[in-house]
Amino acid sequence: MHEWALAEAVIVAASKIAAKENLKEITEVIIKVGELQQVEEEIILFGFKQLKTDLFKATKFHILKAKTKLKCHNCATTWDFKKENLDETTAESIHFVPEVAHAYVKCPKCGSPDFEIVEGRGIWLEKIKGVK
Amino acid sequence: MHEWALAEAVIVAASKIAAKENLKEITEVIIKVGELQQVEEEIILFGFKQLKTDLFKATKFHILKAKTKLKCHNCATTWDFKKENLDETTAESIHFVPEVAHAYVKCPKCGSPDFEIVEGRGIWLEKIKGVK
Amino acid sequence: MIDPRSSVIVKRFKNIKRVVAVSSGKGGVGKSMIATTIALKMAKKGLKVGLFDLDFTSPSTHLIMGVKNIQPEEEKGIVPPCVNELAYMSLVFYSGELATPLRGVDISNALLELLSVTQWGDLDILILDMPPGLGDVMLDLIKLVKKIEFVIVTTSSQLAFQTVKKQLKLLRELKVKTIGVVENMKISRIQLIQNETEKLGFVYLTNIPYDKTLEDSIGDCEKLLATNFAKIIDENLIKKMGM
Amino acid sequence: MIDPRSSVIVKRFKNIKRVVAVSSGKGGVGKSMIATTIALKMAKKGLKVGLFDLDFTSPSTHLIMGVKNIQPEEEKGIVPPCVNELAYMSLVFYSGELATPLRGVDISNALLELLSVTQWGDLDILILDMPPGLGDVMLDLIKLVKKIEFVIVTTSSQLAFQTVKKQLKLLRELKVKTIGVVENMKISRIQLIQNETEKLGFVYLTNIPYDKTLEDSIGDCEKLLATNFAKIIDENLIKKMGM
Ligand SMILES: Nc1ncnc2c1ncn2[C@@H]1O[C@H](COP(=O)(O)OP(=O)(O)O)[C@@H](O)[C@H]1O
Ligand SMILES: Nc1ncnc2c1ncn2[C@@H]1O[C@H](COP(=O)(O)OP(=O)(O)O)[C@@H](O)[C@H]1O
Ligand SMILES: [Mg+2]
Ligand SMILES: [Mg+2]
Ligand SMILES: [Mg+2]
Ligand SMILES: [Mg+2]
Ligand code: NI
Ligand code: NI
Ligand SMILES: [Zn+2]
Ligand SMILES: [Zn+2]
Repeated sequence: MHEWALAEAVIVAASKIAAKENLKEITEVIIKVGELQQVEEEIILFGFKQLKTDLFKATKFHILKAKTKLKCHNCATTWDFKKENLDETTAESIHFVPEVAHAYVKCPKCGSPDFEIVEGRGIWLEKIKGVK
Repeated sequence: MHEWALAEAVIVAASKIAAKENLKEITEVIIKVGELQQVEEEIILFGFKQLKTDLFKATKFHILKAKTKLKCHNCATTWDFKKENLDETTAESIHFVPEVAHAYVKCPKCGSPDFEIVEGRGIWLEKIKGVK
Repeated sequence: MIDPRSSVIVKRFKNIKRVVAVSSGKGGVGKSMIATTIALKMAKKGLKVGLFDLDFTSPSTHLIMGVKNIQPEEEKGIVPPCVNELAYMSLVFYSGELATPLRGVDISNALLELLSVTQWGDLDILILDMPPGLGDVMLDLIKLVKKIEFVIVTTSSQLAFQTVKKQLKLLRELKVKTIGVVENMKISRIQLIQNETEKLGFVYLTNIPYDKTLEDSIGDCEKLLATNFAKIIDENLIKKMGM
Repeated sequence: MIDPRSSVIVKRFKNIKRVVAVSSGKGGVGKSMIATTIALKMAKKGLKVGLFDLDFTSPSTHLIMGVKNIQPEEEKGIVPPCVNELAYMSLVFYSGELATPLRGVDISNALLELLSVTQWGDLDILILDMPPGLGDVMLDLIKLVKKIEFVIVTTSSQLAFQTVKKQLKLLRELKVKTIGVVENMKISRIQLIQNETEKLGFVYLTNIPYDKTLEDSIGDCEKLLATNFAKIIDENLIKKMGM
C-alpha cells in the first residue's frame, strides 16, 4: 500500500506541470515504473483513482515498465537485475528504499556493491498531455 | 605546469584504448578542455610532445573548448560561468581542483553553492582515431 | 522524464510544526545522543514528536533507544512506528545489520524516497539526526524542507569547531535558520567556544560536560533520561529551542 | 567521451610501496589524530612518508600539525610540500578557510583530480586520512588503488563499533586487505571490542586510552609526539603495521 504515496507524488507533480503550462485538463499521464522497486501497478492505479482532482477527470493513465540495469563502478560490468534472486524480506526492503540494494546485491563479475542504478529504479513521470 | 600531469593521463588513456582496439598507430586525438579549470593549452600540447611514444609519432592533437555550464540544484537556474569574475587566487585554486568552486561560486539567482557542473569541468578524451 | 517525488514532500511536512536538524560538519560530536535525548524529553512533556535518523551509513538512534523487532506499517505510504512515544523512522528498518556502502547520489535518492513516502501525521516537532558533513543530506534538506532549522553540535576541540565555524557561516549565507550551537563533551572550563560562537553572532545554547555514565545508558531510554546529560538538555536546551 | 584521469593513477602510485587508509565508518573516533601521528612517527624513523588528508569536508591534519602559509609547487603536476618531513597534501591548499559543501559526486571528482595530478615521488608509505563513512572516497579508493590497506579505528562505544563491524565484514567481502582495528579513547577496562574483533577474525592492533593532554598538542607536532598517545602508536601500532 505504500505505492499510494508515490501515486500522490505523481498527481502533485502532474498538477504542478499543468498549472505551469496552463492546462485546463490533463488527458494522458504516462509513468515509468522501475522493476527494482517492484511497485504494484494496481495500487498505483487505485491511488490515481482516489486522488484525482477535476484536472484528471478524463485522464488516461499509462504505466510503462523499465527493466533494472545496474552498472558496476568497480569493473564496469552491466547487468539486468532479476528480482527472482532475492528472498522475500530483501525484496520487501528494496521495495521501500531501492538504495538498500547496495547492502544485498553484488556485481556478478567482481562482487562489488559499488554499482550504479542506471535504469529501473523507481517511478518517473514520463509524459503528460493536456488541453489548454 | 600541472597540466603536464593531465596530458600524461590523456596519453595513458589513449594508449590503453589503442591496445584494446589493436591500433598500431594513433593518427588523431581530440580532447575537450573545460573552461572552468582554465587549462593552458600550450602546456598540454608541450606535455603531449614530451610524453608521446612511438604510438603517437604521427598523431594530430586537437583541443576543443567547452564553456562552463552550471546548474543550481536548489532553484534549477542554469548559467554560463565566466572566470572573469574570480580573483587570481580563487581562479588558481579552481584551476587545480575545479570542485572547490563550491566554496567560491554561488548561484546568481538564489545564492546557493549547491550546483552541478553540467559541462566544462576538466579534461575529456573526446575521440581517438588510428590505424590497425 | 521528471522525478515526481520532490513535489509531494511539502505535503508530507504540512502538518509538522517544526523541523529541527541536529547537525555538525564534524563526526562523533554527539549529534545522535543529543537528537535522541531532545526527542525523548520533548515527548515526555506531552509534545507530539518525531525522530528521523538520517545517518544512513552509521545509524545510531535505534541503538541508543534499544529498538528491536519493529517495522513500520504500510498505509498510504510508510507509517513510522511509535517507539518510546516517538514517531520513529530509520533506514535500519530496511538495511538491518548490513553495511550500506552508498555514494552521495544513492544517499540523496534514499532520502528523497523516505521523505516522499513517510506519513508523519501531525507533529509538534520532527527531530532529524543528521550524518556528519555538509554533503548530500544537508543540501537536499535545505532545498526540500524550507522550514528546517539547525542546531549545530561541536565539541570543545578545535578539530570540531573549525569545521563548525565554516558550517555556521555557510548556513548564514544560505539564510537558513540556525537556532544555535551546543558545546558537547566539554572538558575544560575555557570559554573559547562560547566566545567565538557569540562573536560570529550565533546563540551559544549550552554546554554539556563529558558524562561517564552515558555509554552505560545506550539501549535503555529510562537510564538515558536519568543521566546528567539528559537533565542538561532538558533544562538548558529545550527551552532555548522554544519548546 | 572518456575521463582520462583514472588511467594515470596507477602510475602515480607506482613508486609508493604501501598505501594505508586510516578509516572508520563512524566519525570523530580519532582517525585524523592517529593518521597524523603514525605518519610523523614513521618519518622520525627515517622512512619516506606521505600524508594525504582526504576528509574534504572536515579536514584536520593541517590543524593538528599547525601547517600555515604553505602551498604545493607545480612541476609536472602538483608536488606535495614537505611538512615536518612528510610529503603532505590536503584540499585546504585550495579551499582555505571556506566551507566546501560538496555532494558525493563532487567529492569523487576532487579525489580523482588530486590522485591523478599529485606527484608523490618515491615513498615507503602513504597514509590516507579518511573521511567518516563508507561513501564515495572509500569506494573510489578501493577501485583505483588496488594495493590499498585499511587500519580501522573505533572507540569503545557500541555506537562506533556497530558501524565498524559492518565495515569490517564489507572489507572482507571485497577482499580488501585490512591490517586491523585500533580501539581509541578507551575509557573502561572491558575487553569487549578486542573479543568481538578477534571473533570476527580481525587483528586487534592496540588500544589507546583517552589522553587529556592531546587537545593541548593540536598545532604543535613536537608536543604531539611527546604525548602518551604518540608513544602508544609508536610502540604498539607501527610495528604491527609492519614498518
Ligand atoms: N556528553 C557526553 N558525555 C560522554 N559521552 C558522550 C557525550 N555525548 C556523546 N557521547 C559519546 O560520544 C560518542 C559519539 O556520540 P554520537 O551521538 O554517536 O555522535 P555523532 O552522532 O555526532 O556521530 C558516542 O559514543 C556517545 O556515547
Ligand atoms: N586518544 C585520545 N584521547 C583524547 N582525545 C582524543 C584521542 N583521540 C582523538 N581525540 C580527540 O577526539 C576528537 C576526534 O578526533 P579526530 O582525529 O578528529 O577524529 P576523526 O578524524 O575520526 O573525526 C578530536 O578532538 C581529538 O583531539
Ligand atoms: Mg550532521
Ligand atoms: Mg550520529
Ligand atoms: Mg574514515
Ligand atoms: Mg578526521
Ligand atoms: Ni508497497
Ligand atoms: Ni597548472
Ligand atoms: Zn564489478
Ligand atoms: Zn539557485
